[in-house]
Amino acid sequence: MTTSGPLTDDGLVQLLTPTGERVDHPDYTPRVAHLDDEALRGLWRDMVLVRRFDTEATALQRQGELGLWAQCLGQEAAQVGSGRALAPQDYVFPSYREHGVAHTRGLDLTELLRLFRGVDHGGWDPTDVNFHLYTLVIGSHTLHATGYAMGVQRDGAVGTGDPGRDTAVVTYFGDGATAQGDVNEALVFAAVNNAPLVLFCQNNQWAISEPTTRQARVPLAARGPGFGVPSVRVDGNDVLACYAVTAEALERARSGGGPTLVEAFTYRMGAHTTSDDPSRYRSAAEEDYWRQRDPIDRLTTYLTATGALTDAFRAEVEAEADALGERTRTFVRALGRPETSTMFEHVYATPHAVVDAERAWFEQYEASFAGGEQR
Amino acid sequence: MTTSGPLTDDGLVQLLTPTGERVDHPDYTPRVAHLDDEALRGLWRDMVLVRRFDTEATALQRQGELGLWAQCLGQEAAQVGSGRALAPQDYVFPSYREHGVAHTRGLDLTELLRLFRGVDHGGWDPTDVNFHLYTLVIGSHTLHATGYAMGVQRDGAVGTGDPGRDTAVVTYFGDGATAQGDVNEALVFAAVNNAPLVLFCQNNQWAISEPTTRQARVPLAARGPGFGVPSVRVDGNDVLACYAVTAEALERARSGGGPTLVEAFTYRMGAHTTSDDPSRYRSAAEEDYWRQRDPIDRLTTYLTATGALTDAFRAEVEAEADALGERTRTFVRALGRPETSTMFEHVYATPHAVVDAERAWFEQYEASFAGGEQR
Amino acid sequence: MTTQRMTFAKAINTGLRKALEHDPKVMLMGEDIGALGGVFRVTDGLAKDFGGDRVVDTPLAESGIVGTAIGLALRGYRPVCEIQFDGFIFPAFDQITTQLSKMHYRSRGRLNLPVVIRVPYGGGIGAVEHHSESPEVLFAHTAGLRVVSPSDPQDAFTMIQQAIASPDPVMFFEPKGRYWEKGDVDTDADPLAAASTLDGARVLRSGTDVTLVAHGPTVATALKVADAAASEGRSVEVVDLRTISPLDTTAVAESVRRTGRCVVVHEAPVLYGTGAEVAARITEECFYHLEAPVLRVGGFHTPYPVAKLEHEYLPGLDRVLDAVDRVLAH
Amino acid sequence: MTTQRMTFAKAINTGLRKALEHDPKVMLMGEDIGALGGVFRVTDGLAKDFGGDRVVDTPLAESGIVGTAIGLALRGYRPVCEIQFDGFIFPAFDQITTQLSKMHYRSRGRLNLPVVIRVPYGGGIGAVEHHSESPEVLFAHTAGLRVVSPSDPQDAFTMIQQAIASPDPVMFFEPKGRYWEKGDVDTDADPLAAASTLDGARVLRSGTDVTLVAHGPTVATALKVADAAASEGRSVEVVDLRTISPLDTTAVAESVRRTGRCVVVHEAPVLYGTGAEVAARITEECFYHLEAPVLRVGGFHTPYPVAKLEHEYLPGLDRVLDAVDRVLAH
Ligand SMILES: Cc1ncc(C[n+]2csc(CCOP(=O)(O)OP(=O)(O)O)c2C)c(N)n1
Ligand SMILES: Cc1ncc(C[n+]2csc(CCOP(=O)(O)OP(=O)(O)O)c2C)c(N)n1
Ligand SMILES: [Mg+2]
Ligand SMILES: [Mg+2]
Repeated sequence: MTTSGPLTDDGLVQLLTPTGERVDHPDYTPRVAHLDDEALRGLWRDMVLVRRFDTEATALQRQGELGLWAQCLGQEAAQVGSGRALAPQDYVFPSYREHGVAHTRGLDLTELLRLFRGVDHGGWDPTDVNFHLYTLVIGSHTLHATGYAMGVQRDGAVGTGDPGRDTAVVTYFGDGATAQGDVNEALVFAAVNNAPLVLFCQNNQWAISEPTTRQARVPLAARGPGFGVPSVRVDGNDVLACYAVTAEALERARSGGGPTLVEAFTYRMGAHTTSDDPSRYRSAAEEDYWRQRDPIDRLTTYLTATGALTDAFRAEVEAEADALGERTRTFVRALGRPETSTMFEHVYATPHAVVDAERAWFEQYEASFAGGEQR
Repeated sequence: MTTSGPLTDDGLVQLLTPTGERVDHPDYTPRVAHLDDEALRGLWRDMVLVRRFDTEATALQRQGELGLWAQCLGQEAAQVGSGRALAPQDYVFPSYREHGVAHTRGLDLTELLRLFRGVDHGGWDPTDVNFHLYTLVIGSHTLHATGYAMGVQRDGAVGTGDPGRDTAVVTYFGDGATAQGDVNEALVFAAVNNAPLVLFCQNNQWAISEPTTRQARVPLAARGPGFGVPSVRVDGNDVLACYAVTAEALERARSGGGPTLVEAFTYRMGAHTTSDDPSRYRSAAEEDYWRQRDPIDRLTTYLTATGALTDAFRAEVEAEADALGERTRTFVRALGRPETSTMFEHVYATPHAVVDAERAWFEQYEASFAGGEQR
Repeated sequence: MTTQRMTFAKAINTGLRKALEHDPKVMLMGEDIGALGGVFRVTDGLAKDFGGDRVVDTPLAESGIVGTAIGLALRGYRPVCEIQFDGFIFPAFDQITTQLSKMHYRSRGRLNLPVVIRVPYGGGIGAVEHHSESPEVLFAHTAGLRVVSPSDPQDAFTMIQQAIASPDPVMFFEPKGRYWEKGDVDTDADPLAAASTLDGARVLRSGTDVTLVAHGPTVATALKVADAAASEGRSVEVVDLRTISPLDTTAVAESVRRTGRCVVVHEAPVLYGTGAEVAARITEECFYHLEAPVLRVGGFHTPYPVAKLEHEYLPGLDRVLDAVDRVLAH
Repeated sequence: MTTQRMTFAKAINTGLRKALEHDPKVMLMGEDIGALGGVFRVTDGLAKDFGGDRVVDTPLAESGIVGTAIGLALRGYRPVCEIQFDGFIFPAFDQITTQLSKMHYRSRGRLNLPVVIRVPYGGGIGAVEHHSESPEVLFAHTAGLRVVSPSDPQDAFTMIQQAIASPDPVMFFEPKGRYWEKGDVDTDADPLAAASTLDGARVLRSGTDVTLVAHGPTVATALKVADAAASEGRSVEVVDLRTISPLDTTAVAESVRRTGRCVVVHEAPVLYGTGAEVAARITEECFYHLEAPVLRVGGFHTPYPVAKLEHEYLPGLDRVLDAVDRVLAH
């Protein structure tokens, strides 16, 4: 590890060490005090299911069933820890790798695959689970989150003290995204409006082939205070610490305390996407190093030591994961090609003469082949 | 004054108080130690000339001779102080209000007026005086400056120790500009490349009608460290302090120490431009307060007290200012309408079929009126 | 019906006021639109009457303005953004092109983004660079956006309210050179009950010899051309497109089938401008009726020139009349 | 002359290598273009051979890439920027439209910005959204930019080098769907001594019945159409525009005057696409020679659809042949 620059591990909030030992932190230990064995097992289960799903999706891509897949391998703790800190009314604006967060929102993970199979640009109703569509244009959605949070303020859903009403908004983005103008404008707008927003940056150390040192020269968490946004660095492979720092940031947001920047320092254990080949730009030694710090392993070790992780529970989750895998395969294979005419649907919410005319022409054109005219 | 937020005057480097007294600063006093009476008189003269020119241009706009004018009234110390710290080989990327800097680069101030008269989009050869054209799109030029500085690095003109060779680049922008994505991307690129750049922000407290509190909630200088760019806040109405902090930042840049963000805390004493009406959005009391802290007055008081500002010198500068005023009026009135066909010139550096055809058509069309055909 | 005589700017101001009164979810966002009332005073008095939460002075960042407006719309608001000048819309181009336009489609109709982006555009005001451009085609090419431009105070008043009421994102191009021209506006009529002004063209003046197609700032020019041509015994039909997207050529084609000739005029450069599409479509629809090719008059393929030359650059009375002559001489 | 058989991607790679060798001021900038060699491997091996100062992995910020390239060009460098995919060029739209395109004009010719912006564009690769778009017209409308698109390996090799040598900014659109198609490339010829490929069209196949105009990815389609049509006894002339700006219709008009019929094809949506300008211009230039209106075939006015539908969206063999039939039936 470097001790300076954006890849240092200095100043990370940690509650569970890589070897699975609990450590105390004066500010954050109280934030996880209420998590009993069942809750901890729940986090473990979440991570295991998400990883299984991720593995399954990767395999499906290899089999040609998906056009592309972006793994979240290695980032399960950051995603599940932060996601489980959310309240139902909170709203999430993800990037494209937040499968773990999606799961915590109650989105059936299989729904994520329509996009990657190429049958839908979205795939779910964001308002059902308060989890917005994936956004592929890096950083753009951080402004949407900020605006949404400004709307929450206008709705009077901040600082009322009513835990079922006060609402926070969370947006997820990567280390690479911090270089984009939009992400910095989001910090400006969030700060000036004191918006109830958590900017959750997963510094997984790589933006495709570029290490975080190509995007910044100091830790990304340093960015916040320069905009008047408090920030915290957390060990992103420690699900408890991620839960704790997010819970605190959410509470600040909901109570009217304004935005927080969270930098979760983690590692993209897989390729950027199934199209990528990390061997071109990073070492096996680095990958090994991080495999030793697998976010699931450390929780496994800890819960095994405390006796919370019984064989029965493991078997139960294993079965559940198998079922999810099976369900995922079936779901994907059943996702047929959409009707061609859907291409023309929902371009506008109200009629548009050009779309209507083109659609009419196209339908007539298609129909002309019905009689077998196609060359 | 507020004591927090972007309009606080906390932590400003100051060497000359508003009442014209010299104060010491451990880091910065040495930076001005070599400025003898003649040099100080030179700064005073610069500011007086720039102000006279600014007043003249405003009057010319009122008389209909200019389409628009953006006054630098009140910002003379920030501009002259920083500009006089530059070496000839340094390169400046201004915004549109840096008349004081233009003067220190040796640009004849009248050249600035072509743009505002509507006869040119630029008006001078930037490479003659290492002072780029004005840029009206807020923040865009900060990236140009960053790229230029990256070029300087590639030319090996940094850190050689040769004072005639080592080169810094300075870009000027306003408080409003700090909200733009581009300015933040400039910080990213400058930091990552350790570019020899000084980002000089004149916080004149207003972006047209919006106070700096609409753009930020902490002092703008705080922005730098979050990107790994050291920064300094300086009293922008103190020409000595502006000189000193800029000299230090330039030295860091030239020697390979990388970028610096300077926030010069000053005040736009005039309207945004001649099209603006500040009475709609700010109080006379505020304007009065700042008139008491006029950047020229404090140097006048100080130099008068030390005896450096003789009546003879004042008379000499007064005469010079009168001559500049006269020359400005004559210059502007003589600036005729460009030939219509110049509209088609320099769209491309090499021939372009469409431009050529349109130009040919237009010339024929114009010629058709020569016989008095025009309706 | 009470008609009031008012400037184009005031007509928009009045329309914005009605929209703010009518729907508590409507809000305005932009640079200097609050205390200052906007650099053109189009939002004059609105911050005072509706407060800083509904008439928001934003940070100086156009991408941020449009990006946060998208988020506000997702939360149920109807943001109306003001971009200070045409030339400053480009920092927001990504948010408009990849986000605003596509959200409805990407969500298969589950999400609407009722966002209006007001853009004072066009030249003729003696401004410095970046303050006189006509970038409408750069938005009209992108599906998912409606692109409209009113040409007189009455339409401005109606169209701004219909744009705000629309569930679709609307790029609302205001011909700033016409801001101070006056017209009668029926301020009592309920624009939401009136016929849609966001779907198609209107014939402003009928004629038999040539069809002159314009939008926004060039509509007034076209009407003057029709007057001038009339005095030379030529009958010019003037069609105001009103909407660039959708482009509804029905009214134009109907006209061209009668006149056999067509001239399109806009301030934007001709090359790849909106007139190209009008010409291509009209030629396709009216091929056997055309006595001459559709001619186009507009800006040249140069950056918008210096103020002192803008009247030569802009398609004024003379250049349009010349095109009318040429199309008739064919 | 030594010709080598290579892919389109390799032809550009080879051209970039030659340019880097030829002129020490040439440098490449972009996301992932270094160790990775770009997501399409177009810059494969170049960082290794020319170093990280000349083949620069930039921060993830397109405005920053183009903005700093402008600064580098002002300092005397010749930056070649890679934008990773078409749909990600929009954050740089402002720098391109208001800065890159206008600097030469604003400075009255005192400053040149020899910047090339490489954009892999177009569809057909089964990608997710924002990875298959054809935004070329959004740049061609702006004066000051050259907008070009090679259609085969030889042209790619020549054009990239001529673009880099040009004192003007060049938007260089690479049909990514053709990256893996092979062709013969004469790698010995000095492209700077060769005739300019940045100024106009070329006739790829001569014919007598109809003129088919294409550029970039649709040129190969057009050639296939010509083959298919030939088998039905129809003679199709194929013109590759090569450059969108300048748009040089001389070759097209010359052809249309012979064939009397014209079809324009591109992947971008038809509405306000480049085909509109070609149609409008050709109609103006060849009015009395046209037996039928110029027809256009392209994308529809929808966002680029999901991968599973892209082949219906794209102008493929069938749709172009249908247009050829229709134009001939007129
Ligand atoms: C505006 C934009 N530019 C480029 C891309 C191509 N791209 C997709 S992901 C990616 C890297 C993102 O890195 P990071 O923000 O760290 O997120 P991660 O993938 O590591 O989760 C790039 C360059 C894009 N999607 N959007
Ligand atoms: C991108 C862009 N948006 C809007 C404008 C219009 N505008 C011109 S100056 C200005 C305010 C600038 O404020 P600041 O950066 O503080 O500089 P100052 O004028 O105070 O020197 C605005 C909004 C512009 N020129 N460019
Ligand atoms: Mg990353
Ligand atoms: Mg200011």
